[in-house]
Amino acid sequence: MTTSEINANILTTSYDKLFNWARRSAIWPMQFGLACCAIEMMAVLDPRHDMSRFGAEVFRASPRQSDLMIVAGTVTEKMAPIVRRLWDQMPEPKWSIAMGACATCGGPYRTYAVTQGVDRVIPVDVYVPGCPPRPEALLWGLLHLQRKIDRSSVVDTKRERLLVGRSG
Amino acid sequence: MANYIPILVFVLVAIGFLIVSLMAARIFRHGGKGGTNADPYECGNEADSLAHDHRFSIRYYLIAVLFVIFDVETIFLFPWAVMFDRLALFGFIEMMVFLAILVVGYVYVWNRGALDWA
Amino acid sequence: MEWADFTAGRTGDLHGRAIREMTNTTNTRRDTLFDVEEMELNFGPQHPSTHGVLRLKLKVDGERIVDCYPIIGYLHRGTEKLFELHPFFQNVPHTDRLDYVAAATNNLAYVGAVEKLIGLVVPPRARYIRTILCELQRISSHLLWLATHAIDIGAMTPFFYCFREREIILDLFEEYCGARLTLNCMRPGGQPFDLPVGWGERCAEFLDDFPSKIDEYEGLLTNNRIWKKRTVGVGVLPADLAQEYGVTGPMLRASGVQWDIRKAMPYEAYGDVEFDIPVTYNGDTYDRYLVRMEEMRQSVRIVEQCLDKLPDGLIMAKSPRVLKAPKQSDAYFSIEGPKGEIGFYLVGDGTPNPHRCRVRAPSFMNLQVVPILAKDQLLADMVAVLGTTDIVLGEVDR
Amino acid sequence: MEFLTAHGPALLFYLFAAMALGSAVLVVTMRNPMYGALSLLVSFLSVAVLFFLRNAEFVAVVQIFVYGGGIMVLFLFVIMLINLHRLHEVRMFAQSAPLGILVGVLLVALFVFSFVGVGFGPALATPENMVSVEGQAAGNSEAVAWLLYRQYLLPFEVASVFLLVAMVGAVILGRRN
Amino acid sequence: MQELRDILGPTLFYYAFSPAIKIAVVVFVGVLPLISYLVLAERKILGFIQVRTGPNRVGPWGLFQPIADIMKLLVKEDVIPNKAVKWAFVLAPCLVVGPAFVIFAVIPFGPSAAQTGGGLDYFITDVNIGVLFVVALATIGVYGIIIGGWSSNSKFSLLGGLRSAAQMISYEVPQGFSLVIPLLMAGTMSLQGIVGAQLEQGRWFLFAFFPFGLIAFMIYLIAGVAESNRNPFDLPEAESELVAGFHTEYTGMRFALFFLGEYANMIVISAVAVTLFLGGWARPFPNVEALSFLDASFLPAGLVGVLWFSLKLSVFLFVYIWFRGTFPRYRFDQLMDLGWKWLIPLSLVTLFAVGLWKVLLL
Amino acid sequence: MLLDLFAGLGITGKHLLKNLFSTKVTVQYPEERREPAHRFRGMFRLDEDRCIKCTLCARDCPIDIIYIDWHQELNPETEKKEKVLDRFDIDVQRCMFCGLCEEACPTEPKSIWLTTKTYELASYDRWQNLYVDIDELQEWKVRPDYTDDEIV
Repeated sequence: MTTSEINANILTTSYDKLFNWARRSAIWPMQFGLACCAIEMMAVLDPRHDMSRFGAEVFRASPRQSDLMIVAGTVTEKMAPIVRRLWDQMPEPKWSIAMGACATCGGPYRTYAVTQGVDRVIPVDVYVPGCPPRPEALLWGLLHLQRKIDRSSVVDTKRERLLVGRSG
Repeated sequence: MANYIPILVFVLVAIGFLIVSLMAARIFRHGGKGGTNADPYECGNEADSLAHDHRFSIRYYLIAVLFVIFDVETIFLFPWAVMFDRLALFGFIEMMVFLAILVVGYVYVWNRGALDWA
Repeated sequence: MEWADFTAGRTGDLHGRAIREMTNTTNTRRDTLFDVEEMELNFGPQHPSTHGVLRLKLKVDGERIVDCYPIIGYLHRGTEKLFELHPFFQNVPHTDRLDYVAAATNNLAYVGAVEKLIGLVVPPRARYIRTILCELQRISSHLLWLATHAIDIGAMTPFFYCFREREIILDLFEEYCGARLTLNCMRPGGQPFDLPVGWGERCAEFLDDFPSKIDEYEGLLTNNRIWKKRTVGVGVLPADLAQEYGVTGPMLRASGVQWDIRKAMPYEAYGDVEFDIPVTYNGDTYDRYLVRMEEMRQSVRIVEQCLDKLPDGLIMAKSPRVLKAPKQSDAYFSIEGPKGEIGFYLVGDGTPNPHRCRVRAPSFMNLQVVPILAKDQLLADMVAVLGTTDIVLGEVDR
Repeated sequence: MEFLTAHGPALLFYLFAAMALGSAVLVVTMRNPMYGALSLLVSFLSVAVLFFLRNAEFVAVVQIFVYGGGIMVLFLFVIMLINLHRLHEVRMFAQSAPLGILVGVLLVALFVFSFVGVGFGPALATPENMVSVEGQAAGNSEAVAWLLYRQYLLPFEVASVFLLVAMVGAVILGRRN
Repeated sequence: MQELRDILGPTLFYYAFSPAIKIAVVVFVGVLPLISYLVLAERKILGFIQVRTGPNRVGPWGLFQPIADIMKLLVKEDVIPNKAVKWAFVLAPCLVVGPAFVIFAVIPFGPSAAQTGGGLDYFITDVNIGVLFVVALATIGVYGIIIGGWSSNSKFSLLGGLRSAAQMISYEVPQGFSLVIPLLMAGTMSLQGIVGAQLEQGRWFLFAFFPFGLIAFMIYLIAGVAESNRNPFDLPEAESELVAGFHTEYTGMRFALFFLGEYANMIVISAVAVTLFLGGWARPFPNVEALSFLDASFLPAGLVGVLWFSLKLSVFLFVYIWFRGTFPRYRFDQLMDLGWKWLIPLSLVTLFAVGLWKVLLL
Repeated sequence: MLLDLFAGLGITGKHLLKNLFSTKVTVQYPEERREPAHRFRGMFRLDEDRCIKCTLCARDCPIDIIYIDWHQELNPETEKKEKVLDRFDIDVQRCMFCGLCEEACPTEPKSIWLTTKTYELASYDRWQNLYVDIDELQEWKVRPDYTDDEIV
């Protein structure tokens, strides 16, 4: 099915619109900090930046209840399988943001111990560079993610594959 | 008796609500692609043992037994309180004797350290 | 020789025994009706209260912790090796990422070591600026500690209040050096920038306001009976044990040992300012809390004095563009970071790169006592103990 | 509709009586004690409904309240003390079967004797006297209170002694050696 | 059986079309938004306490936030851990939500038709054993939590489930004792009757037998907060210790049901407290003539009652949220100590004192 | 009695009341933006005309993410040999924004600088958008909105 065909189907689009709206408006991130970026991830919650405005302040400690994995910090080779397992334990639909240089590509650490980018382990939806990124930059990343969710379709299997069953 | 019919209705409505919401979830929910790891969560580690492989502290159990005893005690208090005016002094003394005997037990339990946790 | 026996022989019986008990696997009797068996519980690496990627392997009996075994290395990034690959000045940004909530003190410890190794004399204005930055960093680090510690114990609101003030400090940092967290704000030989116009006033404004904010946090916590119940008498660290394990910083001072490098071996501008070293004697979680709260107040004092006394002049020592350490030289320089003694040991070999760099990370030392403090405590206490240790895994694993 | 309005209570009675009996059978036959405990809960809740149908609302709620709590204890007992994974190794009923049969026979005898003694005439507790105090209409709990705290004073006080014994027993049982 | 049939037969038919059933449906439909907006209120109020704004992007002032949350949970994949006991895992959230909802049937939201002189009954039903009914159904809710914790077969869940079972049953005892005290004062167990008694005596039971009414209220409040697993007693789901406690493994709609159950319990406990101690739907100081403008007689009397009830209820719910924004969390043993060593003796003493006082009055 | 608990409630209550009517702390981010400080180290910018191709920035970069290639060319106008940049790439995804390159730059004003106050760099594709070449470095602007196809 192509994009235009889907658009032609009013039922599908309104269904998509409704649920995409819900999914983008209630992104619950996983409480999961790895390194420096985790501190800025916490700062996103603080009174000045206040991620709760987007309905996304519900940091769930259990992957089972979270929609978004913000990989905040250096993923080491020792940590990578754990990141993967946590990602797998999250229920669909789920998204991930690679926050900071380390998660994006290993960052300054081109060493034996560091995984060169978390996208070697899990599929990444949005990359937020910076070391660490400002909280605003992460919020900007979140807005990017919302845009991505908006354009996704619950029905289109092609897109759905991109959203969900991607293998690392 | 008639007063209980609405409660029955409520029970049915509650069950209905549960069924409807869970069925709705079944219809709308994301199918998943089988990639979800359904192993028990253990902070990202592979669990080397399951929760059901273990037995647990006896203290919880003791609390539960004591709870039942106090529960029965509470049950006796309810009708007594309702009829307090008609039972009057007699009822009061009667209940206080009842409670006094139980307070003895309570003090014993306390003294034996069954209420201590640390 | 068993590791436990080895340590026991070396450092006295007290914790040798503790370790031996720790490494012993307790056997359980399955046949008796009411005996319980212990359960192994992985606490971390992804857990709300392990402050990063620490993994604790716990043996629990119901809620009681029988055994606690920390597993580190989930954030090992090979930083010390990286140091050897770069010239001295290029390593400053890497030090930011060791203890990432206290970049300025890390910078100072590193550039101090380089200056000692090469023999650079830092101009007084730069020394004062460094002192100001370090003390602001101490406040911000303690604020972050308080925020997370309070969340661990279940009070969520202090988190937001602390972050509100921390944002202001980060603004000051950003104004000074252009970054909020990973400051990269010092160079061997001095400071890269002078203070911006009006920075001093804005800083003073914050300092005027801040003590009342500390009162607010204390109003929420210090006298609160639940907070006291959760912290008083929990995780008591005796002074001798603390010293034997090399525990430093507020943890040591809460145990009654008055040891602070700022006083003992004054560096930068600390010799010129007046301040007190808060010491308490119970060594429990509550005392550590009190010590850190008081340290924040003292830091305010220090910064205020530094701003008053700030001398004019150069901010950078005259130094060659490429710094080279003398052949076969070494230097160890340590300062009092927010978490304890942070020190860098550098070996020079005549090239622009350090031959070897080793970090004495306070978090790593402090983490060592956690298993001992957590033993025989309840699960909730362990969270409090871990929170009060104020570890940063970037520094522990390096 | 006609049928329902006419036979509603009876239908409810048979429904819940069947549930009570069925789940009671399950209690004994379930291999997993956890399931057994849950069946017991269902059984007791059904009995509570039966009480409701007989106007004994107080007793019905007490049934939920006390037995609900009691089964909680069973639950915890199972979770804490029994290793479910080793259960299949244990042969449960074999050695205590004769005793069980004996107790069962005694129980049946008791029922028979009490029925023979009382006779199969009209039941003593009618819906009316469950909701009256000295002939005046009142709530079921009032009626219970009036009987319990006047007529059955001694059993009531003895109950507290029983509870005391239970407390002591719990402490001794739960003591760690 | 014949008598029963006489009573039941017509009523069954009658109730199927009676206004009470309509109210039941209205209440039921009303309760769900109430709960979901309570969640939003909590997030907003916590936001204000914590000097931030809280949700404000989803719909005007964030008003659609709860809808988005629920819809999102609806589309989440449903995971049943592969080592879990499946039927129990599915049953558990239902056991939490069901009883909490059924309790709403006996809550007197407003006066009866007789009390306002005709018109509607502003409640669903009034049973003789109201208080006991509430307590008994709350017991069943505990099962949901312990079964949920056990069936997940995850260590954190099991610890959380056991914790909460121990906590909830421990606080049921002082809660029961403290509930007896207003019963002593009112002489009835019917919730509507208790409100009536407070009207009759012209005082809230909070102030009756001062200070014992107040003490009983405090005990009930503390026990109630503990019963609903809220801060400072939110140990079963203590995030910093047990990740998410008994619902660690729950996803999607099942998790939403647990969430719903917790907030429904909050409302139920607050509603019972309002009825028993704060005069229910009666206006403050019902005996003071000077305050009769509070009756707002231009509105239907029943509606005014409902308004007063909701006002008192929201104050209570606000206190819940306020607590959450302020207090640290108790430790498990301290929680038990508080329940068993403080609240139980205190409630027994209060019971004795009120009884003695009443005997002396007789 | 219980005063300690009420003190805490007082503090939170005070804040609640204060903030009900005015929330000054929160910046409504996407609409309002706080201007980063003057020295804020954000996205790079390069001025090719000022650049003297000394490659000091690349050499001082601790993680070697600046790639510069140049060759000498005879300028037909001035008849002088000049260095001409072939390539000036920065791998922004790896950058830790330490500012050492800017510090190393010997030109005055600096020909590479980070004080652009641009930090909104989120991207769906790190290779396309976070690996910037000389043209992008010279006219860095806010990235245009993604189209449907780019996201997918």
